[in-house]
Amino acid sequence: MAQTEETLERLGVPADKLEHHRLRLDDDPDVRTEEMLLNVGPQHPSTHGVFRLLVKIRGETILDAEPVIGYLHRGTEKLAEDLQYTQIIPYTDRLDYLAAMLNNYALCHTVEEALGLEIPERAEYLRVIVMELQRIASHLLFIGTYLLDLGAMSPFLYVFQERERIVQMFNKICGARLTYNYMRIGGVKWDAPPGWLDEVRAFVPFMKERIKMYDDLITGNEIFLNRTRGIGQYDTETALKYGLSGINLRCTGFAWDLRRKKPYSIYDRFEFDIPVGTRGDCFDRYYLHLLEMQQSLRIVEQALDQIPDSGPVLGKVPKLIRVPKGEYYSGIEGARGELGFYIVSDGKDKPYRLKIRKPSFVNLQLLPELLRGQNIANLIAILGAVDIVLGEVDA
Amino acid sequence: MFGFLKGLGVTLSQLPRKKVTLQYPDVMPEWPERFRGVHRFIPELCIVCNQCARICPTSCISLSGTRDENKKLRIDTYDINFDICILCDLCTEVCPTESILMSDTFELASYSRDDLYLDMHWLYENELRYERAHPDRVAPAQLEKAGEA
Amino acid sequence: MSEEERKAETTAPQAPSAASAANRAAGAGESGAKAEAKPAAAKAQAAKAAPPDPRVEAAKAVAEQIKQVLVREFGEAAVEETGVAHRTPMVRVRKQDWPKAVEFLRTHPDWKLNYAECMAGTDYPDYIEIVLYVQSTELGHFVCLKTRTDRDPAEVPSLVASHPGLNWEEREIYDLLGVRFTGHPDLRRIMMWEGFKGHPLRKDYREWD
Amino acid sequence: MDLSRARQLPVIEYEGFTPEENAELRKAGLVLAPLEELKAWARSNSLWPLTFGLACCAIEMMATGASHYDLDRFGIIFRASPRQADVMIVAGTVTKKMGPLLRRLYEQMAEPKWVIAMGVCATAGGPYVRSYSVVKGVDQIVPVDVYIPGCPPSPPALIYGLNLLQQKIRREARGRRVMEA
Repeated sequence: MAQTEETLERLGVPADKLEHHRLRLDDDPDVRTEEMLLNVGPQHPSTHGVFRLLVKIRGETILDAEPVIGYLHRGTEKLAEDLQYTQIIPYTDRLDYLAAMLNNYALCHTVEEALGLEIPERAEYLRVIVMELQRIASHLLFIGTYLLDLGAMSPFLYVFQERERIVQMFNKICGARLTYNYMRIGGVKWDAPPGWLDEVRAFVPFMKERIKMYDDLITGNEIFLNRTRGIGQYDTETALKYGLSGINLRCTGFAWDLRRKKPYSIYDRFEFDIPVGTRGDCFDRYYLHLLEMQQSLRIVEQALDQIPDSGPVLGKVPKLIRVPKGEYYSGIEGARGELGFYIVSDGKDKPYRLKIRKPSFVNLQLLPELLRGQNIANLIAILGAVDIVLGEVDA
Repeated sequence: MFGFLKGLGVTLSQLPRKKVTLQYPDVMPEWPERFRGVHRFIPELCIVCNQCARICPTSCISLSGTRDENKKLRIDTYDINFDICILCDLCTEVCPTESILMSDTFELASYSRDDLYLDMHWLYENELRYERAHPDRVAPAQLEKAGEA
Repeated sequence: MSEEERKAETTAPQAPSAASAANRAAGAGESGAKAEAKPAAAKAQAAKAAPPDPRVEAAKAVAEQIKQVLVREFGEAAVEETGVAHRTPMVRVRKQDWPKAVEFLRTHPDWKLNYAECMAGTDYPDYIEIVLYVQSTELGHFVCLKTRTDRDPAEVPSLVASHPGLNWEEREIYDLLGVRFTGHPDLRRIMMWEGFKGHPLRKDYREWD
Repeated sequence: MDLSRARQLPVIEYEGFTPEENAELRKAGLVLAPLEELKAWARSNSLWPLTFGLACCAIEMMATGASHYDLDRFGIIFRASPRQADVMIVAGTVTKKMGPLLRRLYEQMAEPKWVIAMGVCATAGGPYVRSYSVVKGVDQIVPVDVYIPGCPPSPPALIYGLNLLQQKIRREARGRRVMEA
């Protein structure tokens, strides 16, 4: 799918006009430049959390970059070894705090696979609805903060309006605004309160309209295009080698979505497309976020039509969950890529070892490669488009 | 240039829209029924089963009880340490008698960490406050039970 | 605990779910028109309850195939064990052959395990196990590869040459579990600061020593 | 006359008066006490916090600053540089690796400065209180004025905490001691 290309054609922007103008100081014999080490972060307004980047620059060109992480390493994996499976769920909320529902699900899914549990229908649909809403909320925040990184203030204020609406809906269904702790092993904690599903149904057309609005507001903006087109480009082979997942992989034109490739939950019952990019640059990554939100809305719409009117939301689960001895790994398509949980159990009610396959952590590794040789002004544009959440990178 | 104008059109179309800002300190926010604020506690219902303390991921609940003349366990102390409580709602989920519940009190900021250790009396007062504020949300069965005890 | 016993246990978990599957099948009628998938699922559950789970058997067969491929290339001693890790074919490779075997499977035309999904290290009482889940994006294989090392000194050859994306994963395992990856280009602590003592994810780690 | 209160007032010496007259003038609070109060009023209504978002609480802090709760109503504008800020909202888990950097940023802020510990992680370690890499409360590194529990605190709870800080600034200017941790 060449949707991004189409958009550019629609806007009438010739591709050669978008070529970025670089300062070629090194070519000028009168200008002398020196190598310099620039420290960005760890506490920096433009980073998505506490992330430090040591950049070696010469003039305006980045020679080398070295990310330093671990400023938010909280030892979740070690703490989990002392906690029962139900007690770990609140901790997963705090990993990727922009997509807490998806993290909840990833853990519950792994444990359910291990136990061979069957989930009640209504719970499955509720899970899908909240997960897709969460994906929209997370992508919205990406758009807001990315544009803020690039110097545009107002999209940040726009996205928080819709995000607040989603957050309010979550607040109604589970009572918290950010750390939901909504899913349980074998189902979900609460059924939807009366009128909640109608509220979601009313939200869908509203959100569709807003996505169109963002398309108008941002996609065609010449400054934005100049800052993102052709910046931070890589191809599928590199992406696979580095183990990238999620939008960072799909922007290269490789349709890899675990909801399709390894269907979990009830995703095989819904019709949706996997939007892919064509060039693998920052603009594609931005635009895929918009397109994915549309697909998520499609899934929410279908789930709302199919959801059974009543029924249990929590399956028959023993009070104390003991996972049989063995090793289990299962991944889901998180908001930032493949989010997996690897559990080694020794038959007790607590995991022997819990390892989180953190999509942001893996995606971030490509950053030095992308930055090498770029203009220093592109640093934030590239970093922002990778879409990391430091709570997840460091865990 | 076209892109700019289009974007500007979006900005201008926002002008006549209703304002979204919530005037919090003047107007109290409306929390939904399931909102997880600070706990409330009904001592009459507690059977000192210790389940809430055991399920708590951060071990922030401590309680003690004694047997009265009818050999029934009665709660003596019930403390929640809001220094480390993450309001995850697991304690209210396991409580068999629904004596520990969530209220919509959220104004708990203080100048000192000592104020964040809340005891049974504070939590019970919070319950009374909650009942006053939301008489419709208290289950009648719960009231009856409280009346009996 | 020997590996055989553990494998036997891994296949066992489905047994207790037979009764609950029957329960659920009884209750399935009320969930209405959307329950087409349900009888199928119940059937799958029933099949699973019968001792040899077909998915586990299939995974075992795949593991044997991989073993044959590896043995042909690296000799009999290269593969120490085959089995399943919960429906995923599992092959345990000798430590010395670890990077070669992973690279071989990455480029082998029948397997093309080119996408490293998850790498983890686990501290067992007697050894440290490194687990790598690899995926073939073309052929759809999903395999769990393993290797083992002593706890002291813990040393495993690095995989960065074939999977550059494992660079940080290996650094994390080095930091938290203390496994030295020989041949790693940049083996430093990643989560904790330089000068931090100990490896927190080891079972015998104590904070206040 | 409440002597305990007078003793806590800033001691100002008016030139050309005896100590008794000085005390009398101070009690009347002729010029300077209202000036202190005026300064405090101005300061409390233009708190510029440093964006010290560390983890989940940072998102709620952003939400508080964004369209729905709009901190600008209170004159609270987020600043990116410690030199321009006078209140630090520590929003999130402070790890042992981050601790020294937090201290340095605090020292770079100009006097007078205040610290708000937002969320249970910053207050006492919160859910990570047993972790090997987390500081058990930011008050081990910098003095904290207001603690806001919650994980994370909702935007109204944060605004309530900020209002408490404003009250504290005004009250301290009037010479009343506000309890410290």
